[in-house]
Amino acid sequence: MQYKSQAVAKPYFVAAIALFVAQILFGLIMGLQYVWGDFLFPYIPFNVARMVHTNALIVWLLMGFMGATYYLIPEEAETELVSPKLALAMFWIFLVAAGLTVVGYLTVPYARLAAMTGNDLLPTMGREFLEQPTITKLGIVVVALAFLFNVTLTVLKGRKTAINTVLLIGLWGLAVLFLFSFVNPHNVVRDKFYWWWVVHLWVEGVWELVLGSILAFVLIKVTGVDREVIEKWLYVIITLTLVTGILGTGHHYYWIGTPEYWQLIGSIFSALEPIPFFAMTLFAFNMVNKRRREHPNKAATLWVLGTGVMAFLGAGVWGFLHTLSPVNYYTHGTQITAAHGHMAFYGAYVMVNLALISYAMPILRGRAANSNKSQVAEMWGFWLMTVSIVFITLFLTAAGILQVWLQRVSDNPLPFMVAQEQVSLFYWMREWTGVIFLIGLLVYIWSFFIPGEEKAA
Amino acid sequence: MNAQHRGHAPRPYPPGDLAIWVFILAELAAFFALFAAYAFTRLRHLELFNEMQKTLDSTAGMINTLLLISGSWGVARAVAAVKANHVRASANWLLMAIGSGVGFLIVKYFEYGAKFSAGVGLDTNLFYTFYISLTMFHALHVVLGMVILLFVWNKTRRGGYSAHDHHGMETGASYWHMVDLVWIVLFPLVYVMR
Amino acid sequence: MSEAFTTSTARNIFYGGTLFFLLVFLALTYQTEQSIPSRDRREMLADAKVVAGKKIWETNNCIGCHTLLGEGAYFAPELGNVVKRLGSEEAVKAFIKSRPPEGVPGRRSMPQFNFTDQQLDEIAAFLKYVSEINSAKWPPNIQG
Amino acid sequence: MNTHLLNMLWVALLVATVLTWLIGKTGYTGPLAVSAILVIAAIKGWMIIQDFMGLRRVRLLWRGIVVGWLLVTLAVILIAYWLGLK
Repeated sequence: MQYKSQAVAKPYFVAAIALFVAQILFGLIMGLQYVWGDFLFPYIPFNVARMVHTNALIVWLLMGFMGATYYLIPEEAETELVSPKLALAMFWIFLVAAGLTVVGYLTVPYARLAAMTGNDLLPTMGREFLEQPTITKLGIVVVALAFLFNVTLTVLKGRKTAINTVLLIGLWGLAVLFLFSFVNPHNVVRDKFYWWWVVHLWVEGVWELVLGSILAFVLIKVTGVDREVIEKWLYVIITLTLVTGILGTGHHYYWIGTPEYWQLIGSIFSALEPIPFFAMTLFAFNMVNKRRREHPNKAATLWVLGTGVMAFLGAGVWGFLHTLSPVNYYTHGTQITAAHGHMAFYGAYVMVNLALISYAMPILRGRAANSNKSQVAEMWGFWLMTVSIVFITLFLTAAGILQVWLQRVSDNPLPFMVAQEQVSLFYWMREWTGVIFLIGLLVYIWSFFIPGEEKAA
Repeated sequence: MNAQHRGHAPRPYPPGDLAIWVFILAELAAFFALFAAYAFTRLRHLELFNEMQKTLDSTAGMINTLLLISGSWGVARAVAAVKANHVRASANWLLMAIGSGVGFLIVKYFEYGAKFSAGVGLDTNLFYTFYISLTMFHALHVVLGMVILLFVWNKTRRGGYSAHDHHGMETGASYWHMVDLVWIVLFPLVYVMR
Repeated sequence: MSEAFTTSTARNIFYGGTLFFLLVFLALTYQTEQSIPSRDRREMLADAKVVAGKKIWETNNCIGCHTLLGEGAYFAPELGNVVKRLGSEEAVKAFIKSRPPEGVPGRRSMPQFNFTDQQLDEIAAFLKYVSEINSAKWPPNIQG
Repeated sequence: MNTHLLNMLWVALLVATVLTWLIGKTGYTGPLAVSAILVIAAIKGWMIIQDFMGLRRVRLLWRGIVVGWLLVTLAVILIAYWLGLK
């Protein structure tokens, strides 16, 4: 660790992984409810489990991003963080707010939670992924502002590199777009239209800037390739990302009451969206091949390469699979979407977070890399989780194809629930694969506790 | 310059910065998709497309083609001039290219004006969705190309480029030629052939 | 390579390209706002029941199980066309009312929300409104 | 760069454009007219790529990508047109 203030990243990483575990546990509950309908009913209805599953994911990814930022900004800017105390204070506020929100989800009926938290004053709740009480959303804004204030000032007083500039643009974009979560028109078409400004422009826009810069940072560290080369790639990749991703928003505007020309624009630009992901894969492999040093942390390199491949598969290929409007007409709102969502989130955002954690955590604990034994365990975690997500995606895709066929294409379309029963075999297989994913996650966590410091800091 | 290159091994990279070429290829891919979508949608609505195409002003399209070709020629001459160290001439050629862009937009202004005042819009019918999306998207590229050329022209005027260093000018020039190239396909496709 | 490809050009293309496509997106947004009044049935929002129904929809997190115009969770049926599928607003209300509080053994079941009659009217009015939005002929058939 | 060549190409491109326009104006339609139009477009595009863009002196890979784009695009247009004849 070159700068003392980088240490604030550590609690963020720990909390992120803890929330990751919560996310997976609730995922397993939901998966079981798919095939065992009254499991935990009415104590934890499906919608509650889903809120916890998705919100925990978002919060832990954001926690990971923040931790990553606190870790890499001082090193890139070559100066200590402006205020490590503020960073720690915000950590606790964010964690407590997230915790209270989850407790709220689990203990109080959602309508009561809405009433208790003053949703009437500014109704923002009850929209997918933005279920958080309005006061939680306001809290997120406060935390985000304090965070951005802290890191932006740090960069301003220090060295400005492509990596920290792109990271800051991504983070500011993330915060600004989140403000659209407070936009909730009565008109359903407009509601959905601007809802995507948060959801799509996050994951297929500004988050990719964060992803790109974290990836670039780790690549510089583990490969020793010239910063100049890596920064050029970074700019090219994020240009392609935004050039395709901004108008790619159109693929959400096919069937929600928006004009039909979006079918043309959305299809064309989202058909190009795999290109930046493909470039990212090439980038990661190219840089690792050109490496100028053998970094002792093999696990971090594996995560970086994994991010390249899995982001391309999940976000690129599985996204493309159902993005053209004539295809999407049949697949919209089916398990195909769920399949894409699982692999894309894991491949892009989960893996990049784990890549940085894998690189930074040993250093935060005072060594360049973990012992071989620990790294082997971590790689086991990598493979178990990654292979599981591939199979989860395949099973959900199979379920989705069958669902589309039974419910939408065949001559005698079946009602939704009847079609669901027909595909339950795939849901069972998905659930068992989910258990293996959890095992992989536990192995991954266990790797942190394997002692041994073969390599000095 | 010409003599220098003759008989030499081909250059490894196209003129201008490689980064612009990545962008150019992405743009070409987008236009390819748009053209293919047009061609195959036309297939399913032959009568509509053939009939609606007659409502377009192909003379305006032709004049615009002439303007873009001339702009492209101007930029090519500008690059040739700077390579011969004729910096002033180079700046003037760039200005001429920018002027052709202005002319293009003026013609487009009248063309769209006539259409919009006739009540035509993006969702009038499938043909007009394509016509407006394609030409509007292309026209925006003309605007972007003009902005780039303005920067290049300004730098040329101040003596920023020379026979030794004209990397930036070639970067802008390549983008401008791409805009022209795309129109070379767009004009016959949308305005003429049926 | 280094001469052919400079970081500063790559950076400028990033800023220029992003700005360009952002402006195109904003222009299309403006166009969309201009043209959706003919598709979104906003006149139905004059009915206070529809607006109240949307709020009930939100504060009970219906989207956590159902989809609405294809967006939401995929655990329970699509509701954008539910009024048409069940035949009437009355049928929708009757279904919501009929849910057993303890669920159906072994099967997925909607919770019993104990809505008042007025709330049921409002929800039904909201779903009726959504069903009339011009969604470009989606879903492909009545099953959603 | 040979400015004389550039000027010649410019004139050729202008003439080719007017030719395309005339085909449209005179109302010629059908496979022959369309083939002519597309061949003219291919020649125009090729001139622009080779000499205006200056890819003539660049190694085959890059030239191939751009010329390839032109030919594939025109081929797709032609195929779609041809399918429409049936």
